[in-house]
Amino acid sequence: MLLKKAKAGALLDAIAAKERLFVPADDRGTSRFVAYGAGVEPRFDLLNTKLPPKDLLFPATETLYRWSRDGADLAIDSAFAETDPFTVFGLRPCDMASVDRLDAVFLTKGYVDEFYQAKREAATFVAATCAHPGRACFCDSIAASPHEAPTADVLLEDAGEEWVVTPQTEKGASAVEAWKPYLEEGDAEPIKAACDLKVDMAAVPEKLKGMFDDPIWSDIGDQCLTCGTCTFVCPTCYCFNIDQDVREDEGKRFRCWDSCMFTDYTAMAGGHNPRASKESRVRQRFMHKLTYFNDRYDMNLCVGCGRCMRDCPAAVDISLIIDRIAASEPAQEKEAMAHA
Amino acid sequence: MADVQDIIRERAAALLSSGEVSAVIGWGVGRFDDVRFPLVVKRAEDAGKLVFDASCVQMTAKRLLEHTGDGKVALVARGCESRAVNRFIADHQLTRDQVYVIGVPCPGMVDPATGETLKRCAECQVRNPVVHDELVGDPVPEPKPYRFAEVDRVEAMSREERRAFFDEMYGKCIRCYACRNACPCCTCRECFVEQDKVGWQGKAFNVNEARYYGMIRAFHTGDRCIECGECERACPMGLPLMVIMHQQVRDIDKLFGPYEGGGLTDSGPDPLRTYKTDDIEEFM
Amino acid sequence: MSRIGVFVCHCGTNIAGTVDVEAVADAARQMPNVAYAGTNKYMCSAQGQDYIVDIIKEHNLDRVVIASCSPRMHERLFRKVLAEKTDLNPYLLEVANIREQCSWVHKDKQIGTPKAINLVAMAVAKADCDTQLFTHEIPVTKRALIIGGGIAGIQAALDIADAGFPVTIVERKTTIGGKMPMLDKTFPTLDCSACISTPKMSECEAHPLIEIKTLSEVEKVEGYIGNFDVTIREKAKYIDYDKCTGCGMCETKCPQKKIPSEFNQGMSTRTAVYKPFPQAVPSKPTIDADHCRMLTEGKCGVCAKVCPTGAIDYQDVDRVTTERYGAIVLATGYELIDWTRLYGEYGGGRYADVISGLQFERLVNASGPTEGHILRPSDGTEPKTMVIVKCVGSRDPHKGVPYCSRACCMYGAKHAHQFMDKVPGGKCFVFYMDVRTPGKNYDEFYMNTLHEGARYIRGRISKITRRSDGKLVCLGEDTLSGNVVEVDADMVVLETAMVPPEGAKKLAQTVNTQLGPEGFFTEAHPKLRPVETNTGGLYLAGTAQGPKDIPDTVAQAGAAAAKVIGLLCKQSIESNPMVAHVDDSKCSGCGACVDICPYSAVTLVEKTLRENSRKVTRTVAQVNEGLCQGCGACTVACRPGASDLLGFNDEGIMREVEAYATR
Amino acid sequence: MPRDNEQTGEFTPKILAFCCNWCTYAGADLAGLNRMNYPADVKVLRVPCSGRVNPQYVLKALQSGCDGVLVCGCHPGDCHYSTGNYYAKRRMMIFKRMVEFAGLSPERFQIRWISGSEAGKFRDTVVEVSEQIRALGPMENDAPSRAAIDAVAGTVASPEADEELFAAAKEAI
Repeated sequence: MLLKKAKAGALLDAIAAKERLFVPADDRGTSRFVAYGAGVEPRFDLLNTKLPPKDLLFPATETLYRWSRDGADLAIDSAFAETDPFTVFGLRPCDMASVDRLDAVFLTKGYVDEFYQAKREAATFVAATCAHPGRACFCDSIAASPHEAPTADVLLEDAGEEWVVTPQTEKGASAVEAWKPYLEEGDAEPIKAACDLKVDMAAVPEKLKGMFDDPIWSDIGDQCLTCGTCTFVCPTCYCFNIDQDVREDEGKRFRCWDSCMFTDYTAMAGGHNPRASKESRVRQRFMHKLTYFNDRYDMNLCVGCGRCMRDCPAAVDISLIIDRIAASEPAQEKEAMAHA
Repeated sequence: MADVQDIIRERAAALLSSGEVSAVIGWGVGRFDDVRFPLVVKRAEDAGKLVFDASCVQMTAKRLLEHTGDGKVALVARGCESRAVNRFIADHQLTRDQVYVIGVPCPGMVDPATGETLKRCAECQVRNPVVHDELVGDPVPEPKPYRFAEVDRVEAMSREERRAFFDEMYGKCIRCYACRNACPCCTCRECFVEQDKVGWQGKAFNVNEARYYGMIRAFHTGDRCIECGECERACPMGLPLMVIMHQQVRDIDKLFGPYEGGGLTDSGPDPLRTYKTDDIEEFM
Repeated sequence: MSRIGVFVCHCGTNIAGTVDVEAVADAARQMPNVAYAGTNKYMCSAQGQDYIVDIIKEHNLDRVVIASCSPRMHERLFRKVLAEKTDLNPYLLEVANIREQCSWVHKDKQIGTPKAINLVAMAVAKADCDTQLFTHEIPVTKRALIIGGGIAGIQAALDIADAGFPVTIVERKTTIGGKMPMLDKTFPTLDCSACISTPKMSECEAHPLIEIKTLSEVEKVEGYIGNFDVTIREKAKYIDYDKCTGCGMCETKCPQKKIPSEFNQGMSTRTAVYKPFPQAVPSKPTIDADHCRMLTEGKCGVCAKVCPTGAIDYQDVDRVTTERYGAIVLATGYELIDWTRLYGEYGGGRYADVISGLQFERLVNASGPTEGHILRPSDGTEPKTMVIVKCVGSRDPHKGVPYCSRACCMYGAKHAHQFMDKVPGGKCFVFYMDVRTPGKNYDEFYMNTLHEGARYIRGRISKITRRSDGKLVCLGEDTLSGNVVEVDADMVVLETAMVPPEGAKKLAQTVNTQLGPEGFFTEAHPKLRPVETNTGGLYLAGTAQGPKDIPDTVAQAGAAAAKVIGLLCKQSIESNPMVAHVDDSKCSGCGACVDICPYSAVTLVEKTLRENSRKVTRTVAQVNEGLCQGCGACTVACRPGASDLLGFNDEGIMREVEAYATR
Repeated sequence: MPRDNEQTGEFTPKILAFCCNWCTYAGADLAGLNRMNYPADVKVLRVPCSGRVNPQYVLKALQSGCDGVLVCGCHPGDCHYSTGNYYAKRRMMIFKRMVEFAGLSPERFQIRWISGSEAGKFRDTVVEVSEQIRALGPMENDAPSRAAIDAVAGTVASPEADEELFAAAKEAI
């Protein structure tokens, strides 16, 4: 099955007619996944959007429950709601890989987050492969591949003028079934691109375990502003805070994105802060991305999308950090040398 | 600028090996050759990693505060960094003898994305260091370009349009606090947004909370702003943050002036920390 | 989770008339943290107070909101009730003003009731954030310091000392007394000035509780009300007062005799070792280091030879001492404006016979250079025609000062009277702008002068020239008739303006208080606190606060003394607990609060603090609770909110805002 | 509290007045003493000094439901703490210009000096401000029109983004 890029518009209109559809597009000077509709120009040429698609499943601010008080009686009602089906069309393999990470966090290990689950089940993900990975892209050496997205419901393989359309799940199959009128029979040779930028992750998760006190962290600390940019543009960062909005006789509890880069992230009642220093915070971020997460979910929390490298005000470059870790001698050897 | 870079490297190596300073703050090259980042060099043999050219977009002075304490620290300072040094001293965050300023007259930096002069440089009023222990390279002319064009544009709008302008700006803000962390005026140990005081800064992400953060931060820094534009440069969402800073600076100049901005000297008091009994009266 | 009790007052019908108090109580019961709400006819009455006390105990309330009249009316009373009759800290109280700002300004309950509910909700929200506050006992050092030894300082010193408190007078001249002993007679009673002032001077000297430090100045003042640490520099006198008997031998033998006498306004001379006038106190001489040949050139030493007790000590040095005082009175007096600098048209000092009022006082004074004969300084002849010019410098914003010096009209009249009294047939012209005689028997005195023949001409003298025959031609305008007047005078007396003494500005900074635009010390309130300053424990007496005549000066000195005695009577005073407080952990030591504090109550100090289980030494702001008056201006300048105002804390105010806004 | 009067259905604004304890608050008390009558739209929040009024309170009030804010203190020169209102004056002059620059209707944030004896001035100020705010209507009316939003919209404005912006704007200052 082929989808001519030129004809994609008609298909999008059809999908949008039946459910909410999100496509990569420019948005007032930035770019993100926006609801398709009048005036929206999809940007399938964008490598990846400035803001990741994670807010479609895990909104920046999400109300958990509301309460209202009438004198002595307190009424509490959950803000949970089933979500209508929606389609995310044209996300990149790295972003698809990020959804796998979020799934692991919110749906596995015996804990299921109903708010996330409702959206996840309502979502149909249509991934589009990358014909020309960007200079900051390194997904294929850390988490994914520019030309495949195994967990996507539908895969669109870039073949130049058209996409080769392959359903990969039941949801995908029924979706493609419905797309038929807009698809064409025939074959095309998908472009199997590879990233120029490579990292060697092989030994990194293990090595990191011995690098808690490595000077690398203070070096990164010197460079880093510890702002939250990387965590907010990261498609996999899922840390959140729970806070409340209290009014006179009503209020709501909500969760909202938080960042391990912020000092108040670990601030404790009584004023103690276990991660008061910059280096301890950056260490936590990379340890989490490159080893702690692996221990629990057996995958890297970095998908190599390159967003953090692109937007960091201080040009902190995770690929360079991985290189440096890969190049460092394992802790035991260091100790051995120390003893020698 | 190549020779300037060489001198910076030499001086850095000399200062470090002589033990006069414990670190030198400048710029290094990233993985891609158009990428620069704030580099803190602590060993003489690393001095060669320092670079200085038209791509050094970051205003690095904020790093000073993290390294003073373990001896004197050298800072490669252009006009903007040098004003930041004055700012720190005036705010009692630094004493002059804790920093060794390697002054570098600045021709203005180039935005790698567009290839044009970086906006904060295009609005720069002080290209030559206002304070330095030594000067590398010859002083450059001070064109003092008009920096209020954006303010004029917004002021010319109707109230509703101005409101819409700021709604859009704060609507796009992701509250990463990069502007705050890059700002030489933001030297609080704990920012007001991190207070758990009722009603100070809500954690939710919406235009209201972003506006509360944005405007209060702007007010907290308005009468001390050195107009380096680093907040705007650092903003990952490319928000025109300087418009509200320039607007305040201009108002302060009009109302309590003459006032050319903060950090030109290392002593206060700043405009909102003082008063004149004959200040303009408009609240009768 | 606090337990707040809300007490709504009917105030008879004052509140209940336009506010449904029961409805307010009902609404209050629904408010967060409110454990009880009730009403009472008169909450401030004994019965109402008991009601509050009983309910607090019965419902073990930990906060109290009283909805009644203005807190400016009864907040103190209700705090007292909590303090004396309950275990509750008196600052866990909020007053909602539903009378002055609600029931009295609204006509019907439809409007008054909901507003009252809003006001109560705000008070409840704030009360929830109230914290216990404790007043500190500030010990009071039972000693007073008087800066300035003129009649104001002397009067204050005597009053305070007579009440049994030790007093130190610091006087920068060689004798106390100030200007009063220089005057001849005082209006309106014409009793001899020296005769009534010098006894008070010697009374001071004799008083067991009064210490006099002449040739002394205050260099530094630290601390606050009840505890001022004052550093005083007592300049070298080169005479050992313990040995000196004041016999005066040195003075008679001193070869340096040509020094113009300050006391006689330069119209006579004195010696280098001298007493400014016979009744000076201390009644012992000092050596004028600038003119003594021994001290300037190292030769002479006559006084040392003739001194029978060997009291002369050329090696004498300044003595700097620091002592603690409970209260300070500023009685620094005034100086006369230097008219010679300002009024070229009056000769600018070139004509010997154009003299100041004070010089005239010396001329008519029996102990003065002419033994009381009015003689022209130029040729020693008796002037037949005298012109008195009033408001020289006063009420002249362009050349002099904008204000009226208050005493000139009266001593001008006195001078006219004295002249006509001492020079039979003498003619006296008084040029004036207005004649201001507010005071007991003042106008009578002025009228009397008119009857004696003084010619009052309304108008300023525009020019004085000296004719070859020595006559002073005074050209002026009679603004009543509109005619130009020209008077040929033998002598002209200028009644010059009172101005703050040199050094007042520096002293203001030293004692940390404000000066008004004219340079006189500013009182705490022009009507209700005329002798206090904005700095606790610092009081004003006499012309230091503004131009005055002697009666007003003495009266004010007594008033200041009364305030000081009131303070010193106390064993200790209660500090105001509603002061700024700095949270060290949040303070970055930027010093914004230091710049802003009007009381210099905030300083930057090095502190060793525990942070993240590590000891660190940082510079942080510290508030001196004795000096802080609780305005809170610093708290707004503090960006992270490290500085907060107890009693009006950020959280409380924010909660009040939200309680209203979100309701 | 109902925003609209049940009987008349007319809009009753919420106006918060920060008043310094020594001058304006006393002036307000005096207005009561003289039984002056003024609208109940304004509620007074007592602070020791206008120098205590943090602009954060003002912004918070306007963001969380107030339709207008009034800051009152002693006349310059009469401050009980001698200098507090001079600082307040400078702060408020700058902050007022800033919020107006950011699109707030000027009437919604005002500053006045009212002494303890100026009961009449207090009454008149309350009447004046209340009338101005009633004319403006609730804070929601400050939100920009679609036309204004389009006029300044960055690049392509997605309708959805606009909806968000519009919704947000409605509840924002």
